[in-house]
Amino acid sequence: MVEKIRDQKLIARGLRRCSTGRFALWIVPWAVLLVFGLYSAGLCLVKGLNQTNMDNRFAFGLWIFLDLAVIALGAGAFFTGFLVYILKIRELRAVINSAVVIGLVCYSGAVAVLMVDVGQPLRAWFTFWYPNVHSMLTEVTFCITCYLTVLAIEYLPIVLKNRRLQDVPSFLVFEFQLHKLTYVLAGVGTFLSFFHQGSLGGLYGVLRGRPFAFREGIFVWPSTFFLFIVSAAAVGPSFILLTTWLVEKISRKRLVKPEVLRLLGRISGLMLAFYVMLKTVDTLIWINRTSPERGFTAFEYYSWRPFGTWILFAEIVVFGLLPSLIYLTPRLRARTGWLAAAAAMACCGVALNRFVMTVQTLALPTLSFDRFLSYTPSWQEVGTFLAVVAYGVLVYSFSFRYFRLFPEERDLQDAAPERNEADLDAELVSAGR
Amino acid sequence: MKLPKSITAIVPFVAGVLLALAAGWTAFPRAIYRAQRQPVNFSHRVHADKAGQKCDDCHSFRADGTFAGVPTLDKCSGCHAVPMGNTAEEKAFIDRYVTPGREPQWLVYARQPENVYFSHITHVKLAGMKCETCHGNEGATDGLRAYQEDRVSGYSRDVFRSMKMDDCVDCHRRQGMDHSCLDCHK
Amino acid sequence: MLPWNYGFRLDAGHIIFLGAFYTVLVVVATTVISAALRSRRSLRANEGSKIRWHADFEDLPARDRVCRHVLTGEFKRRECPNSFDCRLCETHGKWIERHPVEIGEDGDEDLFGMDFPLDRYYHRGHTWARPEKDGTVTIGLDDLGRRLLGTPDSLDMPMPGDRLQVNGTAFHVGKRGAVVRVLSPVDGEVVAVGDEDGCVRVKPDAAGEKAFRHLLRGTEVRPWLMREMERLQLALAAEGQSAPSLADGGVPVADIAASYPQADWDAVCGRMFLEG
Amino acid sequence: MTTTRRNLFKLAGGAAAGSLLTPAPWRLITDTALLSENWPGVPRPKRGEVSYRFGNCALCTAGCAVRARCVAGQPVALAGVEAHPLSRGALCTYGIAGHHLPYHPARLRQGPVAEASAAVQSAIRTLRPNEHCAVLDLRPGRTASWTYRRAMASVRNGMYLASESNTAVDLASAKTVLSLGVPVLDGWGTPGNVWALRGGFHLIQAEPVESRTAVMADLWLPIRAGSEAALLDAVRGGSASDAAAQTGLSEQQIASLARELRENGPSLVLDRNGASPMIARREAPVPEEWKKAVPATQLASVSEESIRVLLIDESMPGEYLPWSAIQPKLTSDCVVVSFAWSKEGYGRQARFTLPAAVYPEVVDDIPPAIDSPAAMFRLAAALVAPPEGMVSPTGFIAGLAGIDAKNALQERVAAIQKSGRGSMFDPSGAAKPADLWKALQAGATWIDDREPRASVISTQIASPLADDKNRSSAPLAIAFSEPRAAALVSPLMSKVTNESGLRLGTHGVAIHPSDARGAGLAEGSRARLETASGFVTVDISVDDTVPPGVIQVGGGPDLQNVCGANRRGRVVAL
Amino acid sequence: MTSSKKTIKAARYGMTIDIDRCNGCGACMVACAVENNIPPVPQGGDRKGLTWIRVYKVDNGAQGADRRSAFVPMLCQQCGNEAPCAHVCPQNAVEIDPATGIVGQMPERCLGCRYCMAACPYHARYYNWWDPAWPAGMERTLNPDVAPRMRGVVEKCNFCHARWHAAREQAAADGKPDTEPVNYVPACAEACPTHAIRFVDLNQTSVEGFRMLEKLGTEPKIFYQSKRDWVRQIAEAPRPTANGSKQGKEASRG
Repeated sequence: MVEKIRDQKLIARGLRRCSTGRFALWIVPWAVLLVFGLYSAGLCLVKGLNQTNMDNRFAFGLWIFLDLAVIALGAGAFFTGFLVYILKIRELRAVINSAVVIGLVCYSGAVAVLMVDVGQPLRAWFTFWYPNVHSMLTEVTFCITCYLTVLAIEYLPIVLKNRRLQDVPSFLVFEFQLHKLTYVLAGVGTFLSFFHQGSLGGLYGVLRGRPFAFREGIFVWPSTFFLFIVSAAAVGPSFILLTTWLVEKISRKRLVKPEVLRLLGRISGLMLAFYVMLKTVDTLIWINRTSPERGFTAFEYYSWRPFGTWILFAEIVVFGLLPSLIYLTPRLRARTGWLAAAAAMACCGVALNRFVMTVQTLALPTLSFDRFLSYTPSWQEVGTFLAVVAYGVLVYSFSFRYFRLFPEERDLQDAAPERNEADLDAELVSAGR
Repeated sequence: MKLPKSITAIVPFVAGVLLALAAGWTAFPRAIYRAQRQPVNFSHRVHADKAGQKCDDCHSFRADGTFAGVPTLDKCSGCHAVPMGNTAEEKAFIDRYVTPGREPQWLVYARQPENVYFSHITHVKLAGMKCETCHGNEGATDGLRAYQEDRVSGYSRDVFRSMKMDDCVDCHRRQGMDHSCLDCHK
Repeated sequence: MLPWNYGFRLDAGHIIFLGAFYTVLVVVATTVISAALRSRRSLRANEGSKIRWHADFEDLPARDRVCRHVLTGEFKRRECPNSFDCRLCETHGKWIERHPVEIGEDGDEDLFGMDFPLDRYYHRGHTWARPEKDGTVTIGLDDLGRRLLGTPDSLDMPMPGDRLQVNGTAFHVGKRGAVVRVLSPVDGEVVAVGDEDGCVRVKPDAAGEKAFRHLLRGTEVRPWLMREMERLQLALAAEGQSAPSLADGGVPVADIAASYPQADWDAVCGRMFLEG
Repeated sequence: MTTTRRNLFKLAGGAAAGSLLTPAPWRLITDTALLSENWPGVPRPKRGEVSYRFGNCALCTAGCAVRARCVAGQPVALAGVEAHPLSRGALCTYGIAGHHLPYHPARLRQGPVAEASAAVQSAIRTLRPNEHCAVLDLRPGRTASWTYRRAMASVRNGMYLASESNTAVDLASAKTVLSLGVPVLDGWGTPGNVWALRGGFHLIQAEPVESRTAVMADLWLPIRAGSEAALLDAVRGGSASDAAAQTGLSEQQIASLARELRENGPSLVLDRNGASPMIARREAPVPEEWKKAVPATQLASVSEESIRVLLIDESMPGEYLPWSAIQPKLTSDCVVVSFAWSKEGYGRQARFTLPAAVYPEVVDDIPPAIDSPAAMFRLAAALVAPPEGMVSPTGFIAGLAGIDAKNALQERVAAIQKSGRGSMFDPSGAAKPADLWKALQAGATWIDDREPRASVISTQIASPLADDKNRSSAPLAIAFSEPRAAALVSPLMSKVTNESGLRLGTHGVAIHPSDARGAGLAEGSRARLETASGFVTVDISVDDTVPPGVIQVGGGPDLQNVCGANRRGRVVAL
Repeated sequence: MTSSKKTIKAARYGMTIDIDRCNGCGACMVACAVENNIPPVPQGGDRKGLTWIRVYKVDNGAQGADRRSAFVPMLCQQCGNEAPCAHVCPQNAVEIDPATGIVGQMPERCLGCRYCMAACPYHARYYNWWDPAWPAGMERTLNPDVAPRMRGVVEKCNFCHARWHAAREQAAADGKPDTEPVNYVPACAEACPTHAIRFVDLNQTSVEGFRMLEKLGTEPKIFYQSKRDWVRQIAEAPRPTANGSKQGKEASRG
């Protein structure tokens, strides 16, 4: 009873949240998952990466795929921030907090996994100390760490807005002042994200020894650099849309006005359409020029089961063109269900793209007498993967419970169904006379 | 009397800073190293008079150009089969090592990490460097100081003092002899 | 990364890359530091309560931020741009020049069965301010406020000598797990506490009409209170309680809290006393 | 000043800020990174003076000359000796890492010496007239072999079992060589010599699997496993048609093969059990007083259940006779003592297995290889001292007979020097050193002059082996294509066996995917290989270059022991 | 890689490998492991193995009697034109030594991110999945001129650079100037019983032969030679056969 009261005191005034008990029920399974994941990650750190099923050919596995996918999905944070603070699209302030939390979760998760993934975490700082500025990975490391810091700072006001912390005057004031400067951070974040989303694409695009991944480029960056930026920007809003929709369903509350979701959908749809166009052009160039020049005919790649041309089709058409069409069709966009579906497809699409770039690239042989390899992650790898998911859910759940992720939530819950604002005002006016 | 609030507010902070500074500059360096005594308190000066003037009289090169480093016991027992002086130190040395023929386990101050390749001959013969340049004036010392080992990394303190990679690199830069890591790593 | 590190070179790549990196670091650091400095400054200038009110006002639902003239029906739609400080409001200034509203004489005015004397100014946070002969001002909870809090569990009055700010906290009242910050209607210094129960005597910084311009008076009180009843009703409805409808002239009981034991009183009071 | 939580925070904050101005955090960061390169468990190789020592590899009778790079006396790398007349600087895969054997985890380190000698002596004392005390010598032709023969001469009913060792093939004069599954270019004979002579002959490899030799041969005839005898009959004038039926070759192929062997002579036929033609080879001189010794007996000619004591010297790798062939000759109460490197080979069947010093610890001579027509005398490189508790087989057996064989090697060398025969290869350069014994210890090789006309003896080869009882039931035809490996191989052989699958390990067998599927086996799974003469646990590798119905077996002693006498076997999943 | 002001006569070390002479005995692999202190790995077969030079068994793709095989030793091809690995390493742990043209891998700088392994088209880079462990006592046979690598770093062939150091030291002892390139032989070339592997200084001798995946433009310094057409074709782009048969072979045999 007592701690329930305390718990309630942490919840913003007037937001209705489930009881502490039910919240605990929701938390426990995820916590268990997290602990299991931490255990398996610990195994990898203590005993070494022989715990994984990666090998000399599959030097990268599930984890790198996870990093790329998660960071692409987390792009919503920077893109929404960009839209809100730079392009001043005020409607999206309804989801900006949520976007920041998602971004923080995704990036911190990715960095944590990277720490497990490298063989010598104790030397992680070498990359900063002796950087090889020509390596895409250096760019990624620098940008991601910086951006993670930025996200943490952006997350701070959301935390300080918590009701109990507001009672501390210095917190209150600092939150107020910091919030006024958020647009700077948003700008920096956009800059950083632009580069590391890109260099994550470049990561594979520059592999001159891997004609499947290699792309010609503009200036120092291969085309994948730009493809990744656009795809991330396209799928970021989708992911926010999807999460918001999910949270609404799970918490059975109205959190944002449907217009906001539609707006997100429209933005995502436009970007996606743009991406699909670029991707198609890039693929054509690759098939007809890049790959043959390096002695590989592109369709050889797709002759290895199970990676047939269907994967290309799925990536571009099913998970790219289709969702963007759904988004851009007003009649479908009006229906939240369709929006969510399209968002889910878009997310799958980007995940599939990252999968192809990482796993398929490594699976394909380059030497004529070498063989096609398949790889299934070990339970330790999967465990670590799940740890990130659980960690994300937990952080988000706590943030949702104790902080104001959706500023409009209270207004929406007040607009009691039987009497909406309009006739209320009318009545008051009449009463005033 | 009562101090103004602005002062009293920062007192704990300042205290913390001072505490940290004190610990970091005095206690830490002592804590990080483990001192070990050399098996025998060897006097370079005495031997410089009696055994040989130049370093490579004892620290010699082999035919294949490799550096012999610390001389082995037979070099010592050449003279010290029986006590030459009457110091307890020498007597102990003879009893403990010469007579049973046990090699004393010298602790090499300048011992570099396993992955470092250092060729004495190229530095001494080709580059014409003095031993003192890197080793300091060890030859004039009258006894052996304690060998200090870093508790964490296990490397000798002398390495951190004047034989870090950066020290090598600086000189190589000046000589224009910095080609790649492979120059000095194996 | 640093010039003395092995492998550091001043070629284009290094300059561009590290330049960008350090720029980002500097920008982020400056942002945080300047935020810190600013907040330090505003703490010094103890704008704390102002900022808190600002934040609370921002957090109010749009419907609760309407201009007083919308309450009176003089405007159709207007959201208050000055967080209820009409002293800063030109529109209000112009308006009242044309239709001035004055406080009435001493005497009890009964509104919806509640006691709202018209000889004083009312603050939208349910406090009133009554100018005294000696130039001081008495401030206290209005009747709806009293009924909301009923007999408080805790009462934390200011000390004589404390300064009060408009929309800053006048005193705290605790009721059923809710601790309510009662907003002060005037700027000034507390001279006496509790000679009239639950009231504070304040020596105002400024005198005259301008000092009270932001407060409701006379004919404004009724529509405002009507609106407040609506809000109360909404707040209770939001708590899943059915409130006495105004249509049948139902009178709020002396201790409303007591009659809604299930309601989350914290939330209700929060709404009614204009807290975030 | 009160210690409020707030003040504690301030204190901590101050400490954190202050520590940044001290070396501590930075030094710790550096140190942890250094720790990661100085990681506990990463061994530190011992430094010291580098020296080179010469010797000869004792892993097989090729006895290739070896130059050992030693650091502070400890050999750290082996290489061939370019100038050596026979081995010509070549070392095989096994020999190149021979210096690891003393540290092999599977090495035998102690054994029941006292019990063994007691049991043997009592058995000898109670020998019945028709019973024998026999020594089985896996590497005949050594000085040690002479010691055994002398010892058996002075032991009642002593007997010395060994295969014929004083025959050789004259590869130099051959124009055409037909190899029936012999790894001619992969460890047979003296690798360096064979490679040097390779240009001189036309190599035809008749073998079911495309072995390393088949890859390099001028012609590879993929015959059916077990049809070597038929092919040989055909080329010797038998009917080509049923040979074709058995081998799976076309009659034209067989005909042209026969023609080539006839016309492009002199031709040479090699088989895992011998060669044809072979030439008799003079043995290196031995002291006169040794001549009072028992002759070598072939196991086949020993009557059943007549061996009461069997002393097996497998301390030097050699040809393993299948146990199924040995067992019938033993009495029910036979005392079998084996001197071995490990439990491999006969260690499993022997009652006592005594640990013997391994290469490169042993001081022993190496008999000449099959491809050396002239006799040779060279000593195995004794580069490191054997550990405690090693048993010298010669010492043990000479002790039984009460003869003194401690200086047998010196005596033999003296005899050689006295004979004045032969020439000398000394890696250190001296042509005819005054002290042959010293020179030999320093890695020199004494090479006998070739006889003007070596008598040619035609050995009958590809003899149909002891027919399996389970031929019908055993689905897989056995094919050897790996050279015979010693009981122990360097742990680093995992590079070629496990880490690349280039070779079959000492317990490796390869089968076709279809057979693997049939037996429910997958790459890398363990299985049991069963033949008429027993079973052994093997590591399966699935390989579609192995024809269906064939099992390609590696060269380990266990595999030799179990498969040596059999043509068919089966694998059963464990 | 830092610039050098002192004018040294640089060498460009390379190799010619005559595939027609290679009988796949594997002596080079063992010799390499002995020379460079490469530990035997406990499990993982050829996928987690450590061997700086690996002999692959390749075939002409035919089935049955007319299938023919050959053995191809693959080691670091020491790419001459900005090696893919050196280009991608985030912290300069891979360097090309201008004095020898050797692509050096610095285990003590390596972070273990394995990006270089993904970048290498020849799969010539190997990762230490385990702590290096030798059977008890066998660490006495380690070569003191090469530092054993720790777990979690990438390693690869560096043309037995320790031998180059030794040669330099000998040269210094003999009073030769340090600006002249020295001659030495890596372990694999020394061990090859058929002399299929030859070590050359491409600045001094011109060699002919084909190189692996030449179209990638990595300019390898390993030249392969063969008289057989189908063997020369293996250097070209892959011949994909999606059916399992081919894979089965290489799965089992290098």
